[in-house]
Amino acid sequence: MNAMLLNAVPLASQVINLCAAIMLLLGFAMLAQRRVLTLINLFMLQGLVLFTSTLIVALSTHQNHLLWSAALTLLLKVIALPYILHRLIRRLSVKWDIETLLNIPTIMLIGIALVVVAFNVAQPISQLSGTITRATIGIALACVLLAFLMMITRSKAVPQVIAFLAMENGLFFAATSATYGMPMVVELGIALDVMVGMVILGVFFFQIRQQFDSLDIRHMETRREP
Amino acid sequence: MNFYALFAQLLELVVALVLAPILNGWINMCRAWLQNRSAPPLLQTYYTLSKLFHKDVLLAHNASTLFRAAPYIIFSCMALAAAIVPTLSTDLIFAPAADAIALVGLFALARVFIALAGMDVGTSFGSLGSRREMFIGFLAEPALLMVFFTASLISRSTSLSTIVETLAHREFVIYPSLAFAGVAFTMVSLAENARIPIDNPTTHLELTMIHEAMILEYSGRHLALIEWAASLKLFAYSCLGIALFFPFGIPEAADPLSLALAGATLILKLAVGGFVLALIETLSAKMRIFRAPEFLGTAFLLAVLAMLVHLLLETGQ
Amino acid sequence: MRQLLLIDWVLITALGWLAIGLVGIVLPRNFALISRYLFPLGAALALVLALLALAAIGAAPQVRILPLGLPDLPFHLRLDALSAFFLLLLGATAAGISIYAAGYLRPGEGTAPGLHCLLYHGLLASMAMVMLADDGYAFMVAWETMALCAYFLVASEHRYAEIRRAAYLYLLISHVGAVGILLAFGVMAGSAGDYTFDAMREFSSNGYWPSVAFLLALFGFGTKAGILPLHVWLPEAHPVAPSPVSAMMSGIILKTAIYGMLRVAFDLLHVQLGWWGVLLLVIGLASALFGVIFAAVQTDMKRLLAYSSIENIGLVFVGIGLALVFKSFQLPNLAALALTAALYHCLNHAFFKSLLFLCTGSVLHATGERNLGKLGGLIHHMPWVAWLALIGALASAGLPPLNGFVSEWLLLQGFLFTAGLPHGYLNMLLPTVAGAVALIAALAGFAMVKFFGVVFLGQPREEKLAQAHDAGRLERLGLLWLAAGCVLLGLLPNVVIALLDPVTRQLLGGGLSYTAASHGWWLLAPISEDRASYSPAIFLVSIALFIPLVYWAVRRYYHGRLTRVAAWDCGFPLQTSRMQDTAEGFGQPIRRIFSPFFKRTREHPSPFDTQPRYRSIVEDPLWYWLYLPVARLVEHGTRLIAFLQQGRIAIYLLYSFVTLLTLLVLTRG
Amino acid sequence: MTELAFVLAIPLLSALLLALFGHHRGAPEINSAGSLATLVAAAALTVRVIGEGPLVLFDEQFFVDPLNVFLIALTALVGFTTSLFSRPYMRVEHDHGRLSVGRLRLYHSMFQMFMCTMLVALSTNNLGILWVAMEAATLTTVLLVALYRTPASLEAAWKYFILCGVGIAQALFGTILIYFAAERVLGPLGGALLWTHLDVVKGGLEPTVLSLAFVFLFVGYGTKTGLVPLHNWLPDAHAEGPTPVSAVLSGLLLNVALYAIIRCKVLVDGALGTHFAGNLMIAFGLLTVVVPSFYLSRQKDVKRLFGYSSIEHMGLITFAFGMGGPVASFAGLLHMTVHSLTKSAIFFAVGHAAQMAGTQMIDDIKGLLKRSPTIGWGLMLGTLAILGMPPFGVFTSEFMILTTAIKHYPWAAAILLTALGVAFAAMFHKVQGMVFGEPTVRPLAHNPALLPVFVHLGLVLMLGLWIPPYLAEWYRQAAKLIG
Repeated sequence: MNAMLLNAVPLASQVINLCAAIMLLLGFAMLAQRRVLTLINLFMLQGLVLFTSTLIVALSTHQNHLLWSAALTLLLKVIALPYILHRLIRRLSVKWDIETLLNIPTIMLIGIALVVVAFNVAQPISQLSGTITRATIGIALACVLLAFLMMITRSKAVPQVIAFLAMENGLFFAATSATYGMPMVVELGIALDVMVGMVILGVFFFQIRQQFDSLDIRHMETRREP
Repeated sequence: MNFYALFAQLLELVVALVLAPILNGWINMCRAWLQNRSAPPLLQTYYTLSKLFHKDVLLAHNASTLFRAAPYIIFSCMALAAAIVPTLSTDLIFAPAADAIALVGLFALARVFIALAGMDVGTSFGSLGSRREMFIGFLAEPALLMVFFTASLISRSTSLSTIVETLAHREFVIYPSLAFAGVAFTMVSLAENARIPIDNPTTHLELTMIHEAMILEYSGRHLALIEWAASLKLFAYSCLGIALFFPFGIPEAADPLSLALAGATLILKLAVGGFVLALIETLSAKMRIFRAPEFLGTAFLLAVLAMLVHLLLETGQ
Repeated sequence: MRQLLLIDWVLITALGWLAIGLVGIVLPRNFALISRYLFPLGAALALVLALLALAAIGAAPQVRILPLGLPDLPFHLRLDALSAFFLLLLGATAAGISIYAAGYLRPGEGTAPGLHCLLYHGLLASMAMVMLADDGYAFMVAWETMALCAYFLVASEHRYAEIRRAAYLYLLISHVGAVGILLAFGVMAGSAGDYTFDAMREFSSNGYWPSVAFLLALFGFGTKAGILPLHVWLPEAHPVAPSPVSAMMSGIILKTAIYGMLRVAFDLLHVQLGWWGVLLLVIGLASALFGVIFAAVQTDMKRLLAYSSIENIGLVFVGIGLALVFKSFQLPNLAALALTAALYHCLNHAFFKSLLFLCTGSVLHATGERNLGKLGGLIHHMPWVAWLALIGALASAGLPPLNGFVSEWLLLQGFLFTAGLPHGYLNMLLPTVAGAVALIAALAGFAMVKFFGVVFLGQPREEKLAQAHDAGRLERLGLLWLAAGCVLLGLLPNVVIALLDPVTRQLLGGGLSYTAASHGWWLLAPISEDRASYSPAIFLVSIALFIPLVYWAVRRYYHGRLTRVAAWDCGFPLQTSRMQDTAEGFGQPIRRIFSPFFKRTREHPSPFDTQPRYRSIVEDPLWYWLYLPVARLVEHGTRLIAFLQQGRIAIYLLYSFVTLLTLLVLTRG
Repeated sequence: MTELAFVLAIPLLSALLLALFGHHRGAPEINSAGSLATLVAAAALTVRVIGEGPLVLFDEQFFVDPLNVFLIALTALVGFTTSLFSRPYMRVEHDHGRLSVGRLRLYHSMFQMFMCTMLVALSTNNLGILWVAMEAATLTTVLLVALYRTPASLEAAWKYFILCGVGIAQALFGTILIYFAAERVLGPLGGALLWTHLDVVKGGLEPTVLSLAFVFLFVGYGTKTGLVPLHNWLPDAHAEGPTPVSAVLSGLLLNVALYAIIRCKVLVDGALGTHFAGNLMIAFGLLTVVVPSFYLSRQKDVKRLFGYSSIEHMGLITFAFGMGGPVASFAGLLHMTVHSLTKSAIFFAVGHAAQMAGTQMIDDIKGLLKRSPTIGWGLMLGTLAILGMPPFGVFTSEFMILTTAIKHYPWAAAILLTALGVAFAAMFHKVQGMVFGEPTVRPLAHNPALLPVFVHLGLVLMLGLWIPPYLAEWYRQAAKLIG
């Protein structure tokens, strides 16, 4: 496989690094975004970027099963999930504006700090990374952490879920671009889980709204100790 | 254990039984003299006893068997106590049977029974008396034991005979500790024998009486036995005092001559002791019942002091 | 097959108890079977056990390894002089208690009879296992099983909140104590990590580790023994249990703690330090004094006895402490004297305290009253119980010629030798301690007079007491057995001391027998005859001669006329039973003298009360000084920690987030 | 081969079957039958493994060794007894009108699905599949926790989903990192996620990557294990779901999550050669023992109470594995066994108790012993067992853990004992109040299935007094694998 690596075109790696940068940018955008609809669109974009990067890795390293996972990504992250989400928020008529628990600038600052940490942590890994894409794992980690931060700061159920899915994106990115993808069976399993989870959540949203007549998770703080 | 030992033992017992009431009478006589009263006869106690023996017993309705058995038990305890204390000779057959600690136990046994008897009928005064008696008792007992301990540490033994032998017949040593012990012992025996300043044997004033309150329900022969036992107790304590602090003249052998000599000295000592007791009783006033702890506490402290003095000064010898 | 050793037979007896219990639980409602056959059978087994132990005391140690327990630490059992002695105590006492319990058991009281049978015999079996255990694991299992059975027995009347509280307190404190014991074993096993007692004997830890182990063991076994300040559960738990169980707890379970203490201090630890002994002396004295003072002011007859148990255990600890001091100064024979006193007192206490508790049981059944303020005059209605209780009370008061006196006598004799110690302060201070012991003994007399007098003498304080009935046949049998024990142990000290000799030799390498036995069975002279001697036999015989003699003389020379009249009482006209001293009244001098010991709360009536009411409650100050603060501390801790969990999912996510980041940074850096 | 196929297939099939017929009256019987069949298959598998040693099956995707086979057997057993228990329980719930028929169908099929995921997670050889199975287990249990659709249950389920979902995501990242590190040794086609292969080459794996990977995996699977401070979903999920679910959550899910951690620990230790993973586990284990023991005394809801107790015991086990060594690992495995047996037994008893009282509030449950001795004794003995009272098995393992701790980490032993003492005081006080006293509870309409309770407690009692030699041998081998 080293042969493969050697004749890997530098262009591809440049493109992949570009994708990585865009991933990170989108992560920040989602972190800052107040409107659910835009959020979904951003999420879709991220899926698209993910798709492209996977595709490029697949083509540049001739790993066919990565094509499958690229297709899977397209199907799931770019088409299916955004569609479901759109329908959901229309059915649930979620209030457009969503207030975060912290004000946006602070969140952004924390986000930047996270990126630094992520790069710092990923540094040894990317140093010994033999693949054409050194830095991507750091960026993937950064995306994961940003999504995590977003989950913490959002007070509505739907954005929280979108953040959750964004985290999944980051993981996928790490899996595909940093390690040329996991074995097929694993990726199928992961995709299946994400799908099922989405469906379950869809059901949940209705239940929650029916019980709490709102999707504000701050109503769900009754089970507590003091 | 030879024949003389047995004889001396029996003799001692008889002497105790005979002399105890007389000692009582003698003390009353001295008291009367000291208080410028015309004294009762020396044998007054005997007259009282026989009068009581001849009277019928009036027994309260709910008096139990324990109530009727108590006088006999108490009397026997006191007789045994008087027999244990070496007065005429140290060579007694009972000597190994009980040492100083056992003697204290014996007194305690008698006390418990008389207290129980006091509670048995269930009158207000009876239980009051028992309560006070036990209360005096648990204060006096440790002090008495400490006194014995001092003597035992000196003579390296708790057996009374050995103590007396050591004190009377070894080379003559002055024991400062015994002085403290003697004072403590006197205080204890005043309390134990229901004398002033703790109790007043001649009063029936409800608020002050202790011993009398317990035996209030007794009459006839029971009362007689109890009175006799009381005088025996006094006698035993006096003999203890003599044995511990003035043992000179108590022979080790038990041949008739020395026994006679010992008897003479004993009577002399008792006469003096009785007079001193009378003197103390005349000079001091009865104290409130709750001053008693202080009184006996002092006695206890003195006894402990005596022991410490012994350990400090006399262990070297 | 190899022929069975004594230890096997002991084991079989324990299993027999278990089997009895299982039969009981299989037929839980068959009351007749359980009370008429199973409990007497258990008593018979107890007797067998006592005999086996008697045989085993002199014999060489025997060991067995059972195929139970941990894979690399199977149950090790060992039967040596020490365990044999305590097994003897167990068997001899349990025989009386079981036969009594057979008569005492009533249908429809507390737990179902079958369950009661199981727990009761489970308790017996586990106690036997405690004595046999020879490794840390087996010991802990037996120990905790014992506590568990006792807990359920205490809680058998669990519909009363008071009893639930008492039982809970008991199990909690004994569990904490067990933790202490476990740690002590851990320290003794040391780096070797082998938990068999043999390994612990071999393992010679140095520096302060032996002291740590000793202190942990003292804490652990102290909780079970109820020494100050770990005693608070005892006066709660012992009274509320069914009386045979109370008797078992006070009579035997407390002794298992003594057994453990001796096992650790003298057998497992390879050094004995002087200050341990002093510590035990101080703690023992404090417990004894505290116990007897509180016993004297109690108004509940079983509580009174429970506090008196604290006193007696305190005395035992004093004896052990003295033995430790002597041992640390290489005076084995004097140590043997002190230890003999302690062990002797264990035996005595087992007998007279069980006897007294069983008597209260009969009173409880006859009158349904535990409150001393509502009893009285029972000697007329239940003479058997009364007279047997009198024996118990006298023995407990430490009066000659009964057994309580002998051990106290030995203890005092032991103190007389402390003056010879080659140590500046000890030889001064310890002799005075004897004074304190004497005070304690005298106070015990006070408490016992109060107990017996208020319950059995005087006039009945309630009408219903007239219907009180005497104990049944089996109950009498049990009481008689124990009372006989009290008398015989008092009369034959030399026999008992000869019995104790192998124990003291095993633990201290010294004994009394060669001097004690040299004067024949009738004369007790532990050191030498002119040093100190006591002959209960002569004592009793002479008193027993005097009494009939005097009686005969009086009757011979005077008449025996007797007329029944109303009580005189200084001619006081109208008397009611309420005018006798109540329990509170009797305790009043103690309350007054020892007021600093108590936490008293009083209710005074105001001058204008139509029904004036005066109450004076005496409580244990330690509860307020020691236990409540600890409870509050924990409570505070919970409040702090609970603050972490606010129910906000964002906060929870933040926890995970922060944890992840910290770990990452830590790993990276 | 065939046994494992059965073990995995039977639950799946019965899940599908119940998805179709779950609303029929006979559904509980189908459920129990399926579980029984699984148990039988698992037993056969166990026998096989004892006989022939470790097996690697299905082109290496699955393998069975002493470590997981006993967990498989345990899982199958507890699953079976739980299905027995849930028969009357669910009937009563249905009668009380808390569950519609449709919900019953969902419950039954999800229960089997959950068992299936557990068994896959235990028996797989592929770390990725392990992750997938864990995620699937989360999804199924989320549905089960939310079964009642009450606000409380929805809230619990939501928290469960979000917290565990995020946690699991971290675990995935960890898995990816391991793959990343392994691929460089084994190559992309070398089965870089197969534990057996990794185990062979673990010495050559890149230490820094593995340590980071372990951090992610530890946080991820630790969330599901309920390690403090990642535990917050656990009490809610235990309290609000139906009791059989609480039983399997405590008894099985936590074990499986911990099993995943242990598998990874083996690799990391091999790669690092240091005690890094062990120290991490010791630290979190201690924290996880101490904190819940202080929560206990504040609990008003009985199932919440025992939820916290589960956290505490998970901490103890984590601590044990953290210490490592033959004794401690042995004790940890033993503690896994006795804890899941005891805790599920307790939940069975608690479930019926709550039904008798009509509430889960501790203060409103009194005098169980009077109304139903079996339930009362079940709860009482179970609690005593879980509190580490001899002669029950929990004491055995705690004894071994504590003695090892005294030997190596005396300070930790002191902390542990304090925490255990506090836990004892708090928990026993509450349970005593429920079991004893004058009853406030009504007898049940259906007679409760308490056979499972006493079977479990009987086993625990046996393990306290006597560990069968082959079982001990088995633990030893597993402990050797863990190291």
